[in-house]
Amino acid sequence: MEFGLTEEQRLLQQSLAGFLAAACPLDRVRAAADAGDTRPSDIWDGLRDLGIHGALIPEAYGGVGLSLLDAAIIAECLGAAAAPVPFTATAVMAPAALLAAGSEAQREAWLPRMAAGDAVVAVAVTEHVGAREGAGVEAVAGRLRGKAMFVLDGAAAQACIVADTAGALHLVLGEHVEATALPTIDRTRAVTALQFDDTPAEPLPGAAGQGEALQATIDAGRVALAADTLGAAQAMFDKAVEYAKERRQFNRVIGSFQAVKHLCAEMAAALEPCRALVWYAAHAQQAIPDEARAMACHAKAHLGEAGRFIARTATEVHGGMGFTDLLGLHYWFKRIGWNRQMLGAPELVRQEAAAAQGWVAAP
Amino acid sequence: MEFGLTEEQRLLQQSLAGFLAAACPLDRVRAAADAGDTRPSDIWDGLRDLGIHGALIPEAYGGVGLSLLDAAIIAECLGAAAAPVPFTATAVMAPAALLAAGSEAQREAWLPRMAAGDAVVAVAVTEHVGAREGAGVEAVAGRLRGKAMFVLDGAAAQACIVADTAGALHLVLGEHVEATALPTIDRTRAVTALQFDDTPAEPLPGAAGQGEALQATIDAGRVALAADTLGAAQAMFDKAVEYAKERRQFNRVIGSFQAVKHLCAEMAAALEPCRALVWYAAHAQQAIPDEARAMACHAKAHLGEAGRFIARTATEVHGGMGFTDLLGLHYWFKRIGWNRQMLGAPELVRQEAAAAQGWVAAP
Amino acid sequence: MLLSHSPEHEAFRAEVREFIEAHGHQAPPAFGRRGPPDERARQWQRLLIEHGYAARSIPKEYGGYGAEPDILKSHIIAEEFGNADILGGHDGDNRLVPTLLELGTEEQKRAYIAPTVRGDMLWCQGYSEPGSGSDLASLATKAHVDGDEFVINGQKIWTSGAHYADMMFCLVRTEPDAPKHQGISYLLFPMDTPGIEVRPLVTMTGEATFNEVFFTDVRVPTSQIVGKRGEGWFVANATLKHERGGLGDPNVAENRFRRIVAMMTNETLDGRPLMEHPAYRDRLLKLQGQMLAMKFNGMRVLSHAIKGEEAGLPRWIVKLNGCELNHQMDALAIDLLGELGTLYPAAGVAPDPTDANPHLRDAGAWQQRYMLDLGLIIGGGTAQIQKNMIGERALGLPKEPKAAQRQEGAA
Amino acid sequence: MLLSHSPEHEAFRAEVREFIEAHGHQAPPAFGRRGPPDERARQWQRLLIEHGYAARSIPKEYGGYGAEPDILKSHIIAEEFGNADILGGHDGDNRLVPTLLELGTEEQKRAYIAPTVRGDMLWCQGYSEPGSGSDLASLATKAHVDGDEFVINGQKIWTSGAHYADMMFCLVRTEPDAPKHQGISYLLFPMDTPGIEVRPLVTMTGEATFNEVFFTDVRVPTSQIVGKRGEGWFVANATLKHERGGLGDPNVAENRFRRIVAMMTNETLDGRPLMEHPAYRDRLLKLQGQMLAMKFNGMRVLSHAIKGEEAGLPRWIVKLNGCELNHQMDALAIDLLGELGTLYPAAGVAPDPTDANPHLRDAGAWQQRYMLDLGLIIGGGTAQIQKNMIGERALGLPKEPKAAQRQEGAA
Repeated sequence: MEFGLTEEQRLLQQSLAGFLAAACPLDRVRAAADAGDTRPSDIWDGLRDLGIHGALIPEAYGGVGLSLLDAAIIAECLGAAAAPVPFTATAVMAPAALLAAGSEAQREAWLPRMAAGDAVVAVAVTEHVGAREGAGVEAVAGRLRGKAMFVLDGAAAQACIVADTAGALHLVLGEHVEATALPTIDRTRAVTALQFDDTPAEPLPGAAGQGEALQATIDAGRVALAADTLGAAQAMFDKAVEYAKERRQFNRVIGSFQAVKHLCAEMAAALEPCRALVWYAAHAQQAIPDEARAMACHAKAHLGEAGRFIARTATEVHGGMGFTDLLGLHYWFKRIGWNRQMLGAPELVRQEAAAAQGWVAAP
Repeated sequence: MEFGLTEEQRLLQQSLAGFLAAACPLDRVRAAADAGDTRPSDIWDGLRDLGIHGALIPEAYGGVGLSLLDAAIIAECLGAAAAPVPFTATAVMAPAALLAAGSEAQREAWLPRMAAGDAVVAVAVTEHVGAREGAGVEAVAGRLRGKAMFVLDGAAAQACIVADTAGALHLVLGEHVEATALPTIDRTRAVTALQFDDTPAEPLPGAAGQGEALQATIDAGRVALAADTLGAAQAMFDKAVEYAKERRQFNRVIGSFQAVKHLCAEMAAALEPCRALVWYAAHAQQAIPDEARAMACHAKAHLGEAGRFIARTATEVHGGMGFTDLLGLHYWFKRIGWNRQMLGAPELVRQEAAAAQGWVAAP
Repeated sequence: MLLSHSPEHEAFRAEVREFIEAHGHQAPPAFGRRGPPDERARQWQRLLIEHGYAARSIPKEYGGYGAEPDILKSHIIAEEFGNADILGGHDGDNRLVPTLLELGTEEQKRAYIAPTVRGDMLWCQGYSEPGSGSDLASLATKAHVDGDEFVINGQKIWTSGAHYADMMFCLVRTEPDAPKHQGISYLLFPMDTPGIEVRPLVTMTGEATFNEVFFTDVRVPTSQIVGKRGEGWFVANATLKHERGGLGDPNVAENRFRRIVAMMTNETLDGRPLMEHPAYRDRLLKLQGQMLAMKFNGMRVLSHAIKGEEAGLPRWIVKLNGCELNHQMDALAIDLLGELGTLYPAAGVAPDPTDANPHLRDAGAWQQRYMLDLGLIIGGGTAQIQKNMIGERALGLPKEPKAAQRQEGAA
Repeated sequence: MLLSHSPEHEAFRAEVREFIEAHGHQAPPAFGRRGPPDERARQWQRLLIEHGYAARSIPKEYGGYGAEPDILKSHIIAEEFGNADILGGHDGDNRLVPTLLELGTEEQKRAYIAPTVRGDMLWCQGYSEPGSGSDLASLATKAHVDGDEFVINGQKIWTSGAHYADMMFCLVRTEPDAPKHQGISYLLFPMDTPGIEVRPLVTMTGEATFNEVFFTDVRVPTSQIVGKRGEGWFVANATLKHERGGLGDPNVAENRFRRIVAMMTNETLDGRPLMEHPAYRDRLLKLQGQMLAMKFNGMRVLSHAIKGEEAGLPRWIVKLNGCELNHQMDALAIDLLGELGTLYPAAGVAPDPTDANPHLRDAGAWQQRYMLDLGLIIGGGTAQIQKNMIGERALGLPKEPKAAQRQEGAA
């Protein structure tokens, strides 16, 4: 029994963190965000060299064949760096969907390209979590109609995996559908809206039935977002503790004031158990099927809440400086806020967790 | 426009607080609680001399004819002293019910005796707020069947006003029904269970229809309980601030530690606005019918939450001493805990507040 | 408890309502992302002064309406504009104008108050410095006298609106050897005085509402001082008692609450109004309880003010509770909107309520407010400082001993 | 991440389950109000020692089971007893016994450990004093040497179980002129030694679980010291590292959570199970998220312990979070029961799970726990002290300067 990371996982973490520290410092995040560039090619290519794009893709398809826990470790690093790159959809959810429900031909067509960083595959499942403005996609005779909003990794994607209202999954080529950018608080990741108008689509054959493939896809994405929040919150917390040790007011380092010290302690107490929860939830997705759904929901909801608390409190510890763009703290603040809402805000996923445990009918 | 108490109200407050300080110090509360005496005759008689029992009863029936805001001021004083006397049911809810729905004969029979402190009238409406263990009372041909739990001021009552499942009100003589004591955390007030078995009862003629009389009765009780919590929480807060100024640790008065100081400030910030809310809610019951229901619910729910926070925090500021019986802090702690649950815990009354504002169907 | 008003005040309320009915459409939007006042805002302000709904008790000779101070009438104005969701007027600058009225020379009053209340002369406040956040009195910007001029050197920060303001009122250290509260002076000068450099400070909202202001040998006539040399700290604080409403104003919270109720009625999730979602509804109702408590607390404070009494604790807690409540409401609104709640206009884009994005709600104002309200929790005396003040001044708890002592409550 | 166990450990788990299956019915109730151990509890403890489920790694010659220490097996035992909702065993006293094993004389070990782990000899801990709550090292109970005896005078407080304990382990000041941490000694003595007066301290739960203990010329042979004179502070703290689980144990939280789920399934409000009430359900799920995070955090700490590593922050936060979580769960349980949640057996009545009141749930244990858990938030290092410790020791933030300095983390 060993609850923790393996040596390989620690190495992955170190090498990725090292790469991001060099390739993606605050200035780079800021420049990309200002330019609206959510896939700067230097970072993207560097990640390819580290095998990040194909982390979850089996070696047979050109990937590295790692586990979802590894993907969570990657997401945590990306969150910690506020890295402006596609990941949740194209590197976690789309591979999960293709592996769970894609035909062999679909896998062969897409997985190697994705692993090589040559294709970004977006994922459109928001309406399955909760539909706004009456959006939703109907599948009729192999063609899609309707609207999908908040499509993850939606900018310049070569394809998109789309859930229809019945819970089946479809593969749509980027060239067949027009994506409208949806500018959000988080400038480091792209979401789009897709309008389908008798758009040709290819069903993922394994995704008929009770929607298990869709659900597993969403849950994998939730774990990735929870891990991203973990990394972003840890980064904000670290910055706050560091600031509390340096900044002086009333002739004292502010961290010596009990009020500030206790804010830091409360952040630590809120944040540290999140790490174990994210690890367990990631591990459960593949290793403990009975608990997978509830754990994905809990990781997403709990990190959403803890993340909000830490984002706010770390900003508070920084005083006025935290409110400015100077330290760039807000990139993490906004990333955490964005993660909270995507793939289900806390109240919604807690309700799903209750259903997954049989405590209430599915919502 | 004057949002506040009148000179008369301040005098009422002062004289009652003065009486209780002398007649009902901690030792007296402790002695009564240990003896299970929820109506010590010295305190009861002293309150009669101050006109407390008949506060809400019109002068025509031997009372003082004050407003519900006055009753709230009285409840606040009683809560502040943790006074072991019947009040919420016999002095607030029962008069409200009799005045709203009683026949002239019923009023004449009971109100003068209640005003004189010669009769205690209990109130059994808990099942209307939320029924547990399948309890509830059916009225058939002028007789009652079933069970009523958590009957307020239920010990040694000469009569009880009982709500049936249809929302009508009935007057039952104490001699016709057996009351079982229900020992709770709060030893300063009595609740009982009543078993009805074809028990003779007199309907309150004005209480048929949509249950407005019942609702007004419950809401008056809620305001009284909120006011009681206000007084009890203020007492705990005052004791905590006083203790923080006296107790020394690490060679300093503990109130000079930012951690303790901030706990006190947070209590002040939570408690002070409660006073205005209770005043307004009490005033609204008689003066602003449109807002009466929602305000009674909000006062009850908000004081329930703020009270719990203050009870806990004030105990915490006292450290280990707060946890003992020595300072008797727990009488107030338990009184606040009891008030929170009676006539609807916060989640339930917030739901009623939403319904009262037309935001959701009535629960 | 008397919640009704005198016939005079009821008549006044009717008058305000009539005005709003007739002219409300001319007002700039009351909610949404906002920048510096434009011509529409200035016209609206002039109209409000003319009718006595702005600069109401400022004397006519200084550009105000010249009415007798009547707190209740002021409150009725605020309430009616709030209820109607119409942007109200202002009194110029709620720190500067009362200061000039109380302590300015006749010349200063005549020169500055009228254009200020009309909105033709915009001011910025030069108080905070990089090294003195919570500890304002430790400010280091210096001014020495050279002939009949002060010569200012140093730096200010958090200077709201400095990039478009015409004038600054500024605290500078003129007596470097005096105890820190006694060496400060209060100066007024135009922002185009040579030697002033303004560098916009972009905030987390993506806008440059604040600035850093650098002074290099900025020369200001000695006549531009308000009060005496070395008394600037007291000049700046003399008028704090005038600040009413301000941070934590319950009217703001009530308005925001109404918007959320409307949102929960109108917005749907999976085709059902959000009001039908019980967990969100319970959050709404919890906040309503807090909001109502602060609203009635505000009425209690107002009653004291009408009688000229100090309200004490009910007033001390307004900023702490009000800012937190607003922030919590913003958070709920964002959660209610879910993914839609993350939408935000591209950085640097001028605020425009008619933003082209059809999915955007209130031009992204909820996200903006969520951040701005966090900024208010931090700024204007952080929540931590507020708690120190409540603990020490309102509750009488002792200050921290020795090294920890000094004036924590100063901001 | 390897959550499965070795075949040896899985076999061990099966063995534990079998034991529980066969003997679980003999255990005293696992939840409810509890007093001093009775004969049933002692029998149960003996049976557990015999099978190696209590006092497992205490050497046989001192009355234990004598197994090699195996943290994982200990964890499996705790987990299986927890899952089965069966009261587990104890190791005597989790402060005293490790202290004796590490620092006691052979004579002390032989005399005290065996009866202690069997539950035949009950101990109380004489640490806290009225004047030294959070600041334990400032204790003032004195002992001077007179011949071959210590003569003790002073007072202890918060002495849990002193009214029925056979023995006390006690910190006394033997070197009044030494720095405060260096003048303390650690003594053992019977509670029937002349000069000891025990006064029960009734707590808010209505029970006298704590006591004040007064010493008047209490004479204790000098051989009854553990470690050297003046080193008692370090003797008392040497074994803190052995404390495992203890306050904030996630197993306790998980058990409690399961009870609440059962309550929400079984209890009704207006005829519907409480689980169907969305606002309560959301509270439940929020707490589940926190509970799970602490459970997995505990597994992480355990993994470190198995490897003999210091877990660091994950371990520092256990007490703070665990006690708060328990308190929040108690609060939810009380709210779920509503009016029923206020029921509580009459004060002074002996705890009796078969209390005659048919409406009472779990013998009133939820109210009792609500208060006891608040007591634990306060005691054993208040939440405030815990936050100081986390801030200073785990995060490396500086202590308060000067007068405020001293050892805040001492409790």
